[in-house]
Amino acid sequence: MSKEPLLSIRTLCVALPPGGDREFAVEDVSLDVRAGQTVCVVGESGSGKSVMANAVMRLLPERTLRVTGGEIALEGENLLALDAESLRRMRGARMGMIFQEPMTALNPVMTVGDQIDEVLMVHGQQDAKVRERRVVELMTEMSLPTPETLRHRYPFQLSGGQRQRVVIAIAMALEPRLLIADEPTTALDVTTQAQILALIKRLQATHGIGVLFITHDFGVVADIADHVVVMQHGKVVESGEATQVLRQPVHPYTRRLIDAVPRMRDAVGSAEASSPLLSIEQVSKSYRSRGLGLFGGKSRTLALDEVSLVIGEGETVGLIGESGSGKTTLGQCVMRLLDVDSGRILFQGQPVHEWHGRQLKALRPQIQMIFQDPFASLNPRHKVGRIVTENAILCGVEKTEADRRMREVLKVVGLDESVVNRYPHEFSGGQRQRIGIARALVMQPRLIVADEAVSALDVSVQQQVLGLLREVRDRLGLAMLFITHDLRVASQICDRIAVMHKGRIVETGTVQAISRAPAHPYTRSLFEAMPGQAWERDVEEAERLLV
Amino acid sequence: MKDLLSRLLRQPAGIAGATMLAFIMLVAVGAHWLYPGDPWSMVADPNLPPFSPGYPFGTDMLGRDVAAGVAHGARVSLLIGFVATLVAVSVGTVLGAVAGYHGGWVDDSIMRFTEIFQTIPGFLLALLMVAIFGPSMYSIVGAIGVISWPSVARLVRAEFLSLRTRDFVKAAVLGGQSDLRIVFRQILPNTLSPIVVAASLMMATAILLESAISFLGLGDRSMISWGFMIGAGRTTLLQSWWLSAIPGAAIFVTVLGLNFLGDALNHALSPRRRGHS
Amino acid sequence: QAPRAGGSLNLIVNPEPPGINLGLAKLGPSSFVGSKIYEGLISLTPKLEPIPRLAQSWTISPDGKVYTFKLRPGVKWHDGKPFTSADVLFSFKDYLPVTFARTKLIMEQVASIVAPDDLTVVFTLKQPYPAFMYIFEVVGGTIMPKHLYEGVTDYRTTQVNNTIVGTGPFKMGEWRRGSFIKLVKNTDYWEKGKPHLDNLFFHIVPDAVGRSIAFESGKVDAIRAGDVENFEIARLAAAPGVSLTKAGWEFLQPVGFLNMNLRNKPLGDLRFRQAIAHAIDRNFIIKNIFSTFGEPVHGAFPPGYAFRDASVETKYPYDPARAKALLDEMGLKPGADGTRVSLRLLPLPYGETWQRLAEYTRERLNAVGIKTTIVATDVPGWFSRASSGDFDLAYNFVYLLGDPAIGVSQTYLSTNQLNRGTAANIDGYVNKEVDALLIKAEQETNKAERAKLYSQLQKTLSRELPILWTHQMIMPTVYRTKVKNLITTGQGMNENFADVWLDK
Amino acid sequence: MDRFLFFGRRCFKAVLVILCVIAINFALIRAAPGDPATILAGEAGAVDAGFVERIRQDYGLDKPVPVQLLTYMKQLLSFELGNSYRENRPVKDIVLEKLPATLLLTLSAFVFSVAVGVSLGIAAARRAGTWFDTLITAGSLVFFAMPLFWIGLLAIVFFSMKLGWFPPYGMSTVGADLTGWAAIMDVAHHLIMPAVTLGLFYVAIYTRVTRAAALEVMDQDFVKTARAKGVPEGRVWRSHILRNSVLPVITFISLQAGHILGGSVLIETVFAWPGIGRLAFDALFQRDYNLLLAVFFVSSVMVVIFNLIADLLYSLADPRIELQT
Ligand SMILES: Nc1ncnc2c1ncn2[C@@H]1O[C@H](COP(=O)(O)OP(=O)(O)OP(=O)(O)O)[C@@H](O)[C@H]1O
Ligand SMILES: Nc1ncnc2c1ncn2[C@@H]1O[C@H](COP(=O)(O)OP(=O)(O)OP(=O)(O)O)[C@@H](O)[C@H]1O
Ligand SMILES: [Mg+2]
Ligand SMILES: [Mg+2]
Ligand code: NI
Repeated sequence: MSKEPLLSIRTLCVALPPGGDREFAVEDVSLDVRAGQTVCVVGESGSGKSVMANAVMRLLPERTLRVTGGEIALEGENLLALDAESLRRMRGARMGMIFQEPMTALNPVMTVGDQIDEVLMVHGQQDAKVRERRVVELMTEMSLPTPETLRHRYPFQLSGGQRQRVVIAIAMALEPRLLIADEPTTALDVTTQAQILALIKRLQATHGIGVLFITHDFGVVADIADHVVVMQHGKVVESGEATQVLRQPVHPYTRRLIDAVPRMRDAVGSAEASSPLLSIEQVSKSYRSRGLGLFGGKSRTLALDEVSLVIGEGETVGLIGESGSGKTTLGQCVMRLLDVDSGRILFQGQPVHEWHGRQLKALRPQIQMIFQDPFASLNPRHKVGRIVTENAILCGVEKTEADRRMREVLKVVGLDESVVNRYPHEFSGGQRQRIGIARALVMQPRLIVADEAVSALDVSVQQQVLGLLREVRDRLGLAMLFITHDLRVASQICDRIAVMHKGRIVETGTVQAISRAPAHPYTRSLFEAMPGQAWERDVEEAERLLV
Repeated sequence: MKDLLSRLLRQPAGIAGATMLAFIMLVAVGAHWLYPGDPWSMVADPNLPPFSPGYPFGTDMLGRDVAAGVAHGARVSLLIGFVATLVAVSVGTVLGAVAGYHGGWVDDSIMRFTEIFQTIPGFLLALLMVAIFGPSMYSIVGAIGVISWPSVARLVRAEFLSLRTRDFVKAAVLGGQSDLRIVFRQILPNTLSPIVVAASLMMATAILLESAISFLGLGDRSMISWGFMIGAGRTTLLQSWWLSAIPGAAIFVTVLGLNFLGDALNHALSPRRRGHS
Repeated sequence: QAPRAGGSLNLIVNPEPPGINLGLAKLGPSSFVGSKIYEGLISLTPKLEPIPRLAQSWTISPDGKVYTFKLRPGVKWHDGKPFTSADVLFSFKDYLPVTFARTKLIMEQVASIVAPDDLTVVFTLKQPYPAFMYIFEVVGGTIMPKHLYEGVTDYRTTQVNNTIVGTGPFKMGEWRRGSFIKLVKNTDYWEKGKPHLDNLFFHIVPDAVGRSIAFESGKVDAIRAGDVENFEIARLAAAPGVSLTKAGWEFLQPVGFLNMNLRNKPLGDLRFRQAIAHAIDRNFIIKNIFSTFGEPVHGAFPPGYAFRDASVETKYPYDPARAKALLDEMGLKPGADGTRVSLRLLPLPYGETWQRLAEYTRERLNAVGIKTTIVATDVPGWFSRASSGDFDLAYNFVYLLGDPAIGVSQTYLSTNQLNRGTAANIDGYVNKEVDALLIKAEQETNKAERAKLYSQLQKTLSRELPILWTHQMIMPTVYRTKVKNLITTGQGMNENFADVWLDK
Repeated sequence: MDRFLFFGRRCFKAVLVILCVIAINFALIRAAPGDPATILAGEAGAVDAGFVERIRQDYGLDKPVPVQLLTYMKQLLSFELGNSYRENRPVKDIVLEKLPATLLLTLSAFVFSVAVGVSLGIAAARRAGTWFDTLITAGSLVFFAMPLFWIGLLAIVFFSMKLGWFPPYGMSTVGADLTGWAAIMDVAHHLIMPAVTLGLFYVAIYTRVTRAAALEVMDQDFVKTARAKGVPEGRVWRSHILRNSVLPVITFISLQAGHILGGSVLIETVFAWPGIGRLAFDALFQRDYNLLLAVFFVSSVMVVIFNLIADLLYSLADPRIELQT
């Protein structure tokens, strides 16, 4: 490795517009990225990671976010002093960037080939033939299937992983020295994430580029980082070799972050049998989507294919599977938000899948839900008090009784009573999720369905909410159907997990049992793709040695 | 609410719009006090130019005070704009809400119905209706309402389509709430801001439509409105320009005010307020 | 000054006529354009004496029953076919009675029409009818080409009507709908050396402001009364090189009035009608609403009309106090808000001027405690309400058409009430004496006797006030002075324009 | 293939919509007081008894309205629109005579307003928040806030009377007998004022829609990606922001089609433009049922075609859109 850093950031300060929660988005940040090195920047949401990355690309909205001090140098050239044209030449050619959302990072009305082509063209390659060859070459290099046809497609016709590869192809087209990746895999599922990470690693190895990688996933950090920079409130609180930071974090904030990372070894699974509360028997469900044709030929998606699953009293069952495998659909059938096409759903032995009207209304309080997006699940126009008690009152609970329950439940979820007169937007994400949980609990349900209930939350908040759910569940003896795509999260709370793949449940069992010996190939690939396993093993090893 | 007001008034457009409308409203409310009596009465020599003593806006062909007409006309024009908007918004909201919430064949048939009304050139339909029921305040208000509701219905439907998939609606379903309650208590309040914005702009359009109907000679002759004044005064454009220019200016100020206010509201209510203001 | 040949005359026709086949369409715009293409047997001087057109001469038998016309020889239709007495016969026997109600009504008086030879036509009446001559002017008595209609059964709806063939000095040129109608010189016109003009253009401009701008900017050379609002006339006429004339309406002679529905209480009460008459200031109307283009009238026969006798008229000067007194006398006491009685007023939907007249009337009537609401309608609504008697008060005007037998009778005959058009007796006025006078006078050949009868009629009518006559409409024509001979006869702008020429 | 099917379905539905439109209009028109017979009678001044009845019979107006509607629909199926009562000619001829003028007027107005509106909107968005932006947004509103006919009248007074730049009315110079190129230029000269007046009103709308859309698009990641690629600023605006901002404009266009036809009634009146807007207005006041229905029919078809074109444009501009009905 050379001594001279590729990218050098020195005491960078970016001011926030007046009236923000703090003065600087990024304050006194210094870091170096050397050729062939991967520097990971971690930190909670809002800590200034993206702002820093955009500052390097000089892509900050100048009217709201101004660089007020410091230096950014790429191969010794001061980026902050460049005029617009030199900057333009630099972008794409000597530094490339990948953004988080592969869908929105591509122009929806331009074919992906054209978008790769454009970067070649604006940097001086006038020969269309040459460009075309290069586009195909790049796409092949990114392991995109059939580049010849794929390049004529539009972004929406590609899968998330493919789109992200196109974005990387654009960034890599001119073989820049520096690649900045701002959470490039957060929107992807684990298997795809693993592929993309492998791709970046390979490019880095073959081209010897420097990578500035932003993420909040310590598993990812453990897998790819040479160097780690931890940010909090716009400042760098810790920085060092990856192994150093991950194994012996110095700063309390870093320690907190690392502790919050869920680990498989904490799995709480138990296979104790209890009497069944909910039995799903051979349930199928398909969606009709209107197709084309003169009289609207319809096409069907089979979302659930003869699914069977039993949840016992007080048991928590995790439903795991990649996006689109039918998890949400199953949850909604259980909650009777959807009617099943065939099969039976028995709740306490009652065939609730047949119920309608009054009967259904009586069932409602017994099965409640915790939603993925804590904000979207709370009516922004209603005060918390109303949100929490409204349903209970409508189900016939006395107003005073509902209020009493609410106070009790708020205490359980750790919220102050003063919250009842506030609106949802006045709360943080974690608090909102607590409100959502309180709303479910006020109904005194027997079963709670949690659909990706913690996926939208920050790791540290995620940890809190998971703890809360565990506690509440144990205290009230609730059963739970816990839907997630994150194996680690599932391992924290589920007694058993069921793995879904293409509308079928391919495997069920305790987390330990499945992780030790996955029976189905899909389950195996799911476990393999989980990032940070080596690190987790190391940590476990170290801890065992300590003991 | 207070928050909204302050956000509204933090924008120049909001201040301008509010000021213009407040002024016009003040004139409308104070018309009886400013110009007591009947604005139709012939009080002075005909065709006095503006700034004549006692008649700042001059008089018309029959010696009626233009200022009194403008003041009283403010009441009628604002009323027509308001009521027509109310009609359009209520019809449009109900139909849009039902279509958007219910979906399926109900949505389909309501949307076809809406399409029919959007396919007929609106202004012609309005003229036809005014001709049928005779030019009167009611027929004009009704006609403007009839041609305006489809856009509200589409707007509300689109909002409902997106809101009904939101989790808080599911939460309400799980709480056993009835459809009616969900529509009116959960979803509708959340569509209020786009409706309010649309309504402010629609009111402006309604005032303009009324003036266009009057221009073509189908105005209500028993109510003095700005539209009527322009319609009646436009033939004198080359002779006594003020007869149509002054009510024209009044419409201009009001419509501009409503548009500014609508813009400002839009801005104040939109969630992505950061960045450009 | 010798007439100069050549040039185009630009005029405005408003509104655009539905058709210019004058045999079929008789409305103002159609007559204006059609009268250049078609001709009648006669035309009329400003004093309403007949002038030869297609008829070269005529005789009326002493008993007033036989009218013999000698036709002009050598006249050709625009398609080259000769014009003969057969065409006259066809027009009056077959065609016009189907297409034009007035001709049909008058033809009921005719016992026979015969054509002894190609150039002679003889009309024999059942009883004398001194006004008979007036039906032969171009609009009422359009002569239609028989040869085009061979084999046609329904004259009103046949497509042949769209073929415009007349005998007049101008031929159909081009009609670009919505833009203009162009007529071109008939080089084969029977009067050698005429017409002087090469082309006539009738511009179509739907908006009143647009029309006055059209004249002001020099695009057109003349505007007819009603094309622009009266108050614009003075300004337009004041421009250099522009003249104004009030002549040319002697035959039509329009009179404005307020119809009062006598069937509705309290309009049936004479005192109430008198009160209304006293409540309205005719001079104000003329001066401020019609911009001085009008003359006050107090009876059914306006100044200048045949058989007028102003001495017998009862006059109703503007006197609100008197109006109130009359209402008090009727026992119509004002209520708390000053209202004695409420009425609906139907304004004439012909432009702003008439609307303003209604607004003015409403104010004046309100002032004496007659609460008046304006019921606005469009033209068809007005026709429908007026002719079916669905109104209390309605503004209206009629053309007096030269002779009371044609222009006056229809409005007062008790036998001619509803659903017979708006010039009929829509007020529901029933007076046997008036009926008798009207019928008798129509057939009286002795001029002095006739005058006496009409004098009696005027006396009764002005006393009983079945209609409130407001003013005689004076119809100004504004034109560029370079246009010569524009208005020379009693037909005014409905003359055939063979004599019109353009000075440099 | 998809497009073909899409067309088939759309046309089928459009036909249904148009039939409903006609039925509604038919009922409405007949609800209006007075019918062609009263008008003919009214205008004739004096008539004899039975005259009105005879005309009604001639036109079949004495039958019950549903029967009349049925007859009309039957006629329509054989593309027969009937005769104008007033002009006594096939309404098809009358409408076809005037349709080109309206198409010319509305399309020019439309092209003008979209071109100017989109450019102004993009220009404003590019300098969002500056005085320039404020000026454009407020400036475009000025015309939006004035009654259309009023702008027209002022334009005539100012540009024709005072400055003499444009002819005050009409579609061509009467009596000029121009041919070829000169005739086209003559029409263009007459077209400018009415088209611009009609267009100005919509400029404000398109400016706002474009500006709002551009502001939204501006913030999206793909614009950042483009900049990160080193795409020059001008190209970023042209091929990334502009292309995505016109999408909502297209949606709006189809919503505006009916409006712009309505606006042409006013413009055609003010500028004596011989189009179907004015024709409809006249037909309405003459209760010329067949003519009025034909105008409604034609304008509805125009709106439908317009929407169809807009949808096609949309699907071309936005590959994500599957053609749907
Ligand atoms: N365009 C902007 N205008 C104003 N403030 C901004 C803007 N973009 C970011 N900020 C603020 O700057 C701070 C840092 O934001 P940044 O996007 O860098 O966080 P982050 O670490 O990337 O978080 P995340 O993990 O959620 O992406 C935040 O307080 C944010 O609200
Ligand atoms: N309303 C719907 N209409 C049509 N198809 C649907 C609908 N909802 C879901 N699907 C389809 O059904 C299948 C299962 O979807 P589901 O939402 O249950 O997946 P999921 O496992 O919850 O995925 P994710 O992890 O992305 O939430 C998918 O193929 C999806 O595209
Ligand atoms: Mg970020
Ligand atoms: Mg899901
Ligand atoms: Ni090195």
